[in-house]
Amino acid sequence: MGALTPLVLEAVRFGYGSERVLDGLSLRVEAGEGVALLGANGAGKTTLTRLAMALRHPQQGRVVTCGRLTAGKKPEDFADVAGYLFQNPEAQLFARTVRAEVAFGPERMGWHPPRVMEAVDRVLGELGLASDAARHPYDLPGPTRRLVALAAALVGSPRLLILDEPTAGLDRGARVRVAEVVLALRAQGAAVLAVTHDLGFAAEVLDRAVVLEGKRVTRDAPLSDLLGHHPDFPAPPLLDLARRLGLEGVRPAIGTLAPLLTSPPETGTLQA
Amino acid sequence: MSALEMQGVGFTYPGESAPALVQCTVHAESGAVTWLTGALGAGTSTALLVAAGLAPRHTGGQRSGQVRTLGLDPAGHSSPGSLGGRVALVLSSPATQLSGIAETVAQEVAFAPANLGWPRERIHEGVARALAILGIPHLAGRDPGTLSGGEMQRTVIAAMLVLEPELWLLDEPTSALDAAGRALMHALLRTEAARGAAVLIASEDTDGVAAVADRLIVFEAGRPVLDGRPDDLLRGDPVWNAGAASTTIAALGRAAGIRAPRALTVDEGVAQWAR
Amino acid sequence: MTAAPGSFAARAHPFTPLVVTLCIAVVAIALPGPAAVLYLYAATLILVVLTGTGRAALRALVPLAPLWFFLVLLHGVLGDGEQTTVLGVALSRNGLTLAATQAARLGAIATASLALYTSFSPARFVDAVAERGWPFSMSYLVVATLLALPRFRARAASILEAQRSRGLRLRGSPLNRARAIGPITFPLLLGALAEVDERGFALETRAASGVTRRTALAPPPDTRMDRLTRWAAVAAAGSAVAWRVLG
Amino acid sequence: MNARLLALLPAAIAINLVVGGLVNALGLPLYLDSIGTILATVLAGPAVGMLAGAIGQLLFGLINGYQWIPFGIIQVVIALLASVAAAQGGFRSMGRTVAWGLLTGLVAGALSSVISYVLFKGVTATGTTAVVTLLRQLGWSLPAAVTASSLALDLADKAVAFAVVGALVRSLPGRMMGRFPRAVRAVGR
Repeated sequence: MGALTPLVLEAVRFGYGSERVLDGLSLRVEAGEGVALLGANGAGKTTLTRLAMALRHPQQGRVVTCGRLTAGKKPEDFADVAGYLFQNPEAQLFARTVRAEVAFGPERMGWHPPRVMEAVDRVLGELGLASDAARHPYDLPGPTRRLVALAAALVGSPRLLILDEPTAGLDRGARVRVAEVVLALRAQGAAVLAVTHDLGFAAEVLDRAVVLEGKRVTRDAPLSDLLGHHPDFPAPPLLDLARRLGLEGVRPAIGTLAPLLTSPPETGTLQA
Repeated sequence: MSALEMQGVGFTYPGESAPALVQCTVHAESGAVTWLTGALGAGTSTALLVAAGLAPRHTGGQRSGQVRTLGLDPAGHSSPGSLGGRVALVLSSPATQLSGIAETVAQEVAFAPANLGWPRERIHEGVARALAILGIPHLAGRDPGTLSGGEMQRTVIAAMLVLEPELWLLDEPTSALDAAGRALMHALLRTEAARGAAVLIASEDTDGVAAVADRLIVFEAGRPVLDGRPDDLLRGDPVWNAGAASTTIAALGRAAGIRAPRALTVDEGVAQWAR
Repeated sequence: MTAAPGSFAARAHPFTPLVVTLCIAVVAIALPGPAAVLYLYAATLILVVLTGTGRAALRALVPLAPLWFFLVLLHGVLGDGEQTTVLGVALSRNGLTLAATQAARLGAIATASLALYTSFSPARFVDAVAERGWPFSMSYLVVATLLALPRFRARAASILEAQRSRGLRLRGSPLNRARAIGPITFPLLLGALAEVDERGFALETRAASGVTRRTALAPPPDTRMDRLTRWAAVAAAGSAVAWRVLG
Repeated sequence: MNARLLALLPAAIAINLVVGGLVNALGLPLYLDSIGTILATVLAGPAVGMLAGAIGQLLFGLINGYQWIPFGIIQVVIALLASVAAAQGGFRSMGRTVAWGLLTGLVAGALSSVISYVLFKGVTATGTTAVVTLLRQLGWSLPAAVTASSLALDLADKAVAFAVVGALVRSLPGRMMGRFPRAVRAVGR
């Protein structure tokens, strides 16, 4: 399974009613890739992610998620290989505790209780939620609640992680944790497909930009080629700074830039 | 007289043991933009609700201390009373702030003035003006429920602007806005202050503070611990020690071991490191 | 909620279709016998077509079809008394009469109410109530709920999607399905309750509570034709009831 | 009417009208069209619950035909019974909750059979009618068949509706519970 391409869309056509949203769209996402799905409102970004999760099925063409053709299959048939963070995480929270909420998915997949426990504890630890494990999700502040939903998408160690606006409404601390977790998942070979307006987050954790326009992919390029070189996609502050300091190619995150910029301003030398 | 005077205010939500505000003293002046920031749960949101009188009138719970909003105790005045239409409140999730009965953006913006019984002509003029200021006259006929997050946020702000409030209370009002929307919002806050309104904004996104706010108040554990010019506070260490955050570039500087005062913007950052 | 543009239903004062459809329901229940009720159903069909809400007559067939089917089955096929043969099936004569009366009665009521729904304009209704100086909370609750329904339906759909994406199976033994009730209903209920605070804050800040006199933004004109229509409908309903009670 | 109720009521009513469709996805023969009424009653008292139930039925009638409006009486009765249940601590445990649900189902079923017999000659929602038809074929009299089938379905439906609300309210987070003092009494916390 590890060798399978996480996501392949071939000549996909899809519409709601008479309104066509995607037409002749092809896209391939390889293991370990981080793809930012960009484009105007209504360009079909969320629709594309739904096709990947078998929440919708193409009217023409085919979608293969982690080696499985989605045609004739349901989203629950992909729960073991793909994780999906919905734009509105409140749409799924129901359990009495954070732990039970996150354990719901693995339990549905029939994992043995010790394995469930271990996976839940691991992901809660990674997201800094360990101390909230016994609390009710709705007793947590909104941003933390969104992290619970993310934990639920991550707990099954998906080969394909789909994120719809993962940082909307998050505070800075939570954002840093999400970035770290997503990068770690990619390092293990999982592909990440994110719809996001947060270009700073995208620049930190993703490296490929796919722009949707007029029902298909109009641009597919390294993210850094797009940011700051297109009026719709200005360079976020850290990327802007890194470029102007000649640190082209360094991941524009505080964690990676800071060690390169440790010299005190008095000395004026750059230990790059 | 200040537009808002909170003196030694304590507040505890019902069903919670820990207080959300403790001995909280805040004064906000008309004609100025006052920015509140702090870690998650530091009390800035609660302070705004107390200022609006919604806590405890709406939330229940226990309040202590003195609060004067536009000279009145807000807990004693329901909205159609003397504070109705004089105080604007904008929260972070625009979808929950729609009236629920408007089929168009124009109706949405007209909701509050109509409730207050304004004459029709004044409502129509006010709506047109508010939509123009927020840059959304083209949305006037759209169904508010189908707007994007950013468009909805602008609509919600227009729906408050139409009242020409004397006091603005904004809690993370730019969460769904892109860079352009944020810039427009910041300019609007300055205009409102220039008109003579008192503007209080609570946000942990401090990247835009220095350009917008006259004053920065940093909350920690339910009370203000720092109060000063944003430019001074954000460059130093105390803001971090209070659990709050400065700008992204200042955060990078701090992580890189740069000593205060630190650069706040990209331009300053380039100067700081490229010297 | 859209009547044909320019039609009577689109122009009429919001209270006119409301009164007329209520009166049709009263007449339908009051009228005895199959003939009178069938005439009423026919008249209702003509009325909705003439007023520009003809679609309602067709849409009403969706809830009506199963009702009609079971009426014929229950009273015609399974009814007691004298039998008659229609298309080779033995049917109860009394039962058929009963079924036809009831079918036409339901037909008139369903068609009239769906016509009202078709012509219902939330904004005009709010304005009409505001102009009369009636309580704003009344029109608010009706309209806010109607407009909230699509939002809640969309949310219900996304709850199913989210839980299925986590591996929830909707099929299986009845026990398994019963266990899934919590995971699919709780998110809707919790989400709704979690919003109550913020919605309340916004409504109060926007002066929606204790409205004393709301301004009608575009008050719908109440014409002589509207008033005549309403009085005629009330008179018809009164006569039908009188006929039933006295006759 | 205060702003909190203006915010709560449309949600409760919409829940009445939408949850049934959601549970339909499971293919269970339940309407669950009273969850919003019961929830509003437990959280905010019988008056609010009755208002939610009554307005909900009016709107259901507007959308699906006025013939359903008379069943609104049942919604009002459900709100009353739910408020008695709440006052008696009837939501304290799953067992008690289901018992109150069954009692409510008994009353609701009886009422609904009377209404459907008088107004609709035994024909109502399709689920019930199918059972009525079956019982008639087995030789039951029409009133008996209508009553029995209404009861059976209503017992199950109200028991589940009460169980859902009870389980929800018992598990409500402290922060939300604090906003609804009545709910605290209902579950005896």
